[in-house]
Amino acid sequence: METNYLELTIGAVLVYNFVLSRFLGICPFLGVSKRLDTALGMGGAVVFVMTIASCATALIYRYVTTSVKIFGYAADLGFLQITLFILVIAALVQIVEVILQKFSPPLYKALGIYLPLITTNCAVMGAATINAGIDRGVWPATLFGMFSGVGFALALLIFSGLRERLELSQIPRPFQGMAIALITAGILSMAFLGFSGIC
Amino acid sequence: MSENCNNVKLPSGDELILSSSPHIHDNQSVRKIMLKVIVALLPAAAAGVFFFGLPAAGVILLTLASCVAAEAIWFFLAKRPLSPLGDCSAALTGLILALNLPPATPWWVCVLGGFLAIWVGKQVFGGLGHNPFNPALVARVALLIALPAALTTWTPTGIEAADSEFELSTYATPLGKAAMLKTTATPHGSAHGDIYAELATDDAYWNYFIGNRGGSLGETSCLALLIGGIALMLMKLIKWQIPLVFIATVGVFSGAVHFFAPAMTPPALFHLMTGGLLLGAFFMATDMVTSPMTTWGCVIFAFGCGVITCVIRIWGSYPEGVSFSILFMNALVPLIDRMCQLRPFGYVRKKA
Amino acid sequence: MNTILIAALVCGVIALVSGLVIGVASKLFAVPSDPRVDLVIGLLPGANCGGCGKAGCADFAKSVVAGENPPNKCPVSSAEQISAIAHALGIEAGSSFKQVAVVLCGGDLNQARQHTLYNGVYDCVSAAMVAGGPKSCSYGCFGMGSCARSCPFGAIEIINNLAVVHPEVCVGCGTCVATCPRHLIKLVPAEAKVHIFCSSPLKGPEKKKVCSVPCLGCRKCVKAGAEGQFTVEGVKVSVNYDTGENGLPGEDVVAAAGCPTGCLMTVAKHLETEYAELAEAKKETENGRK
Amino acid sequence: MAANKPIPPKPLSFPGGIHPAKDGKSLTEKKAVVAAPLFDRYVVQISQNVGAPPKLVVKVGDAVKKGDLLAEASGFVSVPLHAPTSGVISAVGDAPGPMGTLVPAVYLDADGRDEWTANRMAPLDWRTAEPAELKNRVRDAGIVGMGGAAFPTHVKLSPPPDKKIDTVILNGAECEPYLTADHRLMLEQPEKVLVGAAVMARALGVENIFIGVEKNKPDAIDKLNELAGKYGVKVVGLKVQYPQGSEKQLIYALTGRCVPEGGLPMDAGCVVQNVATAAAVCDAVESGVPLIERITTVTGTPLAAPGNFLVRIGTPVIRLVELAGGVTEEPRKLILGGPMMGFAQRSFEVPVAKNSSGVLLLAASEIVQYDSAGCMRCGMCLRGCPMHLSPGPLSMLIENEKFDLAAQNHVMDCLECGACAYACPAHRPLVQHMRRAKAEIRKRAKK
Repeated sequence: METNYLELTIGAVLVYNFVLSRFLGICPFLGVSKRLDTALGMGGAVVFVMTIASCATALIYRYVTTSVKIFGYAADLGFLQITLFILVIAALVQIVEVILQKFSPPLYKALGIYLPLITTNCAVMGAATINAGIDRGVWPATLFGMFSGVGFALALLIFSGLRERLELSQIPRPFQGMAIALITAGILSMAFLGFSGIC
Repeated sequence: MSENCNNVKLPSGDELILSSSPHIHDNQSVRKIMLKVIVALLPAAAAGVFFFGLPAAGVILLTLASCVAAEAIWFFLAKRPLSPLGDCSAALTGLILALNLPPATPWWVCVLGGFLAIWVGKQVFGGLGHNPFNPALVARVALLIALPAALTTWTPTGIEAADSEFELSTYATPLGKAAMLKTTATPHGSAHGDIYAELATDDAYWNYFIGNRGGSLGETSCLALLIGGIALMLMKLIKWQIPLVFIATVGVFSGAVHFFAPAMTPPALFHLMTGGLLLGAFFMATDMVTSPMTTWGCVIFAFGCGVITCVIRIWGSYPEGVSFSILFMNALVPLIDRMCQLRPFGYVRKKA
Repeated sequence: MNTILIAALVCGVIALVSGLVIGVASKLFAVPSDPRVDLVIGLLPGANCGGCGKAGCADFAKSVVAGENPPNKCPVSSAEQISAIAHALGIEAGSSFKQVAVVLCGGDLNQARQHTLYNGVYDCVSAAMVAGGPKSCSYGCFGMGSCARSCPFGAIEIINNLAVVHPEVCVGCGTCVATCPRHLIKLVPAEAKVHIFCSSPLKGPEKKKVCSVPCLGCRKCVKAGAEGQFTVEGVKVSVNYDTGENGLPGEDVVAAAGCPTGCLMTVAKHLETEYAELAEAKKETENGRK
Repeated sequence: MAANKPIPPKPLSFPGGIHPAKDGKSLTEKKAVVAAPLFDRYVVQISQNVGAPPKLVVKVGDAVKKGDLLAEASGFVSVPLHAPTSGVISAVGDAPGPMGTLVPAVYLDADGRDEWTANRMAPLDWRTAEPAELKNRVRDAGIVGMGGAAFPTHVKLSPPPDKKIDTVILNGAECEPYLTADHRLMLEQPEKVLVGAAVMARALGVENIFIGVEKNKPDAIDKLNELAGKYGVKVVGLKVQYPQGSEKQLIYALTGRCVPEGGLPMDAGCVVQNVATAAAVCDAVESGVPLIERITTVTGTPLAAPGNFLVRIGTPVIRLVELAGGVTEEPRKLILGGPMMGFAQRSFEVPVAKNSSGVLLLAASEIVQYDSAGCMRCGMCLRGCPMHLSPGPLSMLIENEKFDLAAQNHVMDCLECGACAYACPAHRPLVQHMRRAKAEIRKRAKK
């Protein structure tokens, strides 16, 4: 399959932005966007996990679930797809966590529960299943994973900037906290809708 | 006041006001600024009414009134005094929103837009100054997404309608006509080029300039918008960098695309004169609350607006990208402000 | 049958590889941590009030584990919580006594004269920097609520422009003491129920000009109370909170002293009067509106 | 930086700042200085300098003569205090201070004879006197910065040895609206100002002397220029722009040098003194007169006859209002100092201090009330700030008590000049926010 890489990247970052167009990965998007620096850290972690996870799951999809042959016995393991993906993603997240704890304890602390939650983050899983769904090659899938991660990081970055500003605003009490965050996210997603149709 | 023996009146000092310095102020206020911007928008509004007739005046008045009413109702519900209404910011939002609507917008869309702008765009964030997005744009984009039919039903100007060859059924704005070609995937570029050429004749440009073309209420007349916008720039009420860089970016970007691929898009001047570019560049991107505070921040902001506008116009599925681009860049303002923070006078870089 | 076997085999192999990688990584990037710190953090109240002098509970937990601070340095924890921490670490709990904050000013909007019109930031610290704020009394509470906003436990209420501490909510962390620009808030033993709600060192008549409930320095309370229950500095009389042999003054002293302005009273009574004043003020404004 | 090095081109201005439309100087700029008569009572605040308050050496009932010591310096950053006239100390106690709080003060009941003390300091010949001698004289005369800061002058004249000073700058900008005291001083007593400058230059061993005067005082510039050559002083006309008289901005305008962030003028090789301070130094050296009187502008539209007066330190403001013909309407604001940086007072009983360059009364119609409504982010404060800070966003941080972030955003560099709040269309009390943040951050730093 021939892939237009420009379309793939712009599509992944802007047009089909995971958070603001596909509405996947909302949990960490709302959870770790209170401060810009933690948002950056989380964005980096997600880019990393998504890239590696997309690569690994594409490999598994291509060489294990669709065409495994052991001792001459072939089997269609399509039903195992989700289980295997989760297994791989969970392991990856675990490794990221260990590394972060070692090299950036403050970030590790700031990300808190959201870091292990990347495991069950639908954005990562979504990237893997989208890739599998349209049978992308391993290389485009990795690229797609990476730029989807970049799109996620971009949304997180913009959103954390907005939230840092909102924190200084006199928001009416009923709208404080998550309410205003969701309203802002909604308006942001409207702005991203303008990119629809580019590719 | 008491009087002593020399008949000199001495102050009692009982009603002295205590406040921090400074004790004198520039003769400026939020209300005055808002009123001046409203006045600067009046030529554009007048042009809209002139070309589209009385229904346009109805849309303007109704939107304006519903914005003010929305703000008043909000204050009433929040049990707050109505005095902030006096700053005229709701009226300005209403006027800008009205100028962004088609001349024949149904009445209920106007009212809905007014409430969306004031409630969702502004008051939930804490009122004037706290809203990260331009309230009028929030309402306009929300309406465009939710009610595409109502927001894209264009009416011809009175002069166009009087033309004998006029066909109402296929009426579209100049940008709309250009955009139709994006979806028709004809490989013959020449056909596109012909239509673009038709849209970019001297006659057509004259019509765009004075405002004899379909489109949103306020964006028809380049002349009226330029009068208001330049007046604001001269009064230093808007940062001149924003409209200038915005318009220049759109000009250069679309010009470059047209130069290398004439079949992709009409020439630069067409892009500058059609759609809501001037209205957006002079009156919406420059909204104080939602634009960056520093000079360089404004330049980056306006550059981003220009690029995104062109990208949406040339490649996107929407014919017009000004509203989306400004809304998108509004979201980036906190980051831009952070990036362009000023260095204090005598700043010394700390040695690492 | 084959499918199941192969599925199990594939899962097993992938799990094994992942497990190995994680195992190696966690060995490679191991971070030494003291599990006791987490234990103590779990036992602390987690209010991060800073009353202990450390930046938050986690910091305090570290210092407790390191032996720099005894667990009872946390002013918020109850005696049981502290002994639980001490027990978990196997150390002495240290003895502590509960303190609460009290605002030693009784001049609310009705009682203390507002001399000038203040126009600016509604905050005591800011107001104090503008010509000493709006109150005529240079030693009185502004009532703009800086202390109430700084209190991590919401124990301070502003009633009719006067800050009042609810002793049953207060944990004695002392955040407000540092906040008050007039230094009117004191940490006192929780048993202390009677206070002199005035901190002005001025002479009686001068205070009388600006406030209807000042301590006039008549010393009736000093005579009524037992030896050492009150201290006198110049004109200013205050309750002696460093309890001597006679203990803190009780309600009997209030009754016996018959304070002419009523600035000597119990906390409960103080709250009660302030609420009454507030109700009255509200009624007045309503009447005014009519 | 040697003195003979060419000085870079002078900008005569600085980036930022504002141009107040109504400067109010016309009320008093043509009014010659009038010496105030002797009043019957003076209230002399004990602490009139930045640093350690001096130690009281008199007690109630003591009879003092004009120029007698009331309090002696209690440290290096401290200056003595002298009796403004002869009389009896009737009380020592609290008096309304310039910051609105009660401060300790000496109440002096004048005996009407106004006799000089027998221990009056002997005149010095500044051309031959040792620098150390001059510095001691400046301290003994109780001289502090008379432009508003009240920083002991002798401390500025004694820089640490590692700071090389090559320029003395006299601040005659008087950028504060309404005030004309310095203007009149330069016009009527240019010789004193120039001698004072020369004395300070000698004390510092510096030959480069500038006087910066805003161009809206052409008569003063001419007058100074006539005599300046004799003392080796260069008079420079500056652009009219507020706050031109701020030390850092003045140094930049005159020399093109920037004082590094958090630094002092001496880090740029300069010492800046007010012209009134220079005149006081001249008096102290040439005639041995301590700082007991100063020229103060008493102005404001509510006054019947505003003017410039030579007043004794400790004169209650109400006496000056009387001197200025009383009021024609009830003033709603009393300000000690100029309208931009002066302090609002709560009582007319507040006495004149060494740094009171003006007494300003404002009528109700001239006062714009502060409003804590939201910041419009219009950026007018950014354009006005001479220190290139972002007062609007800073005030939002401070409102939410995020002092750490405010400190990161350089709030400590704020001059409190008031340009931001002057320009703010939303009338936010920006300067008050900055003051609070600075106080909080200093408090935390102490911990």
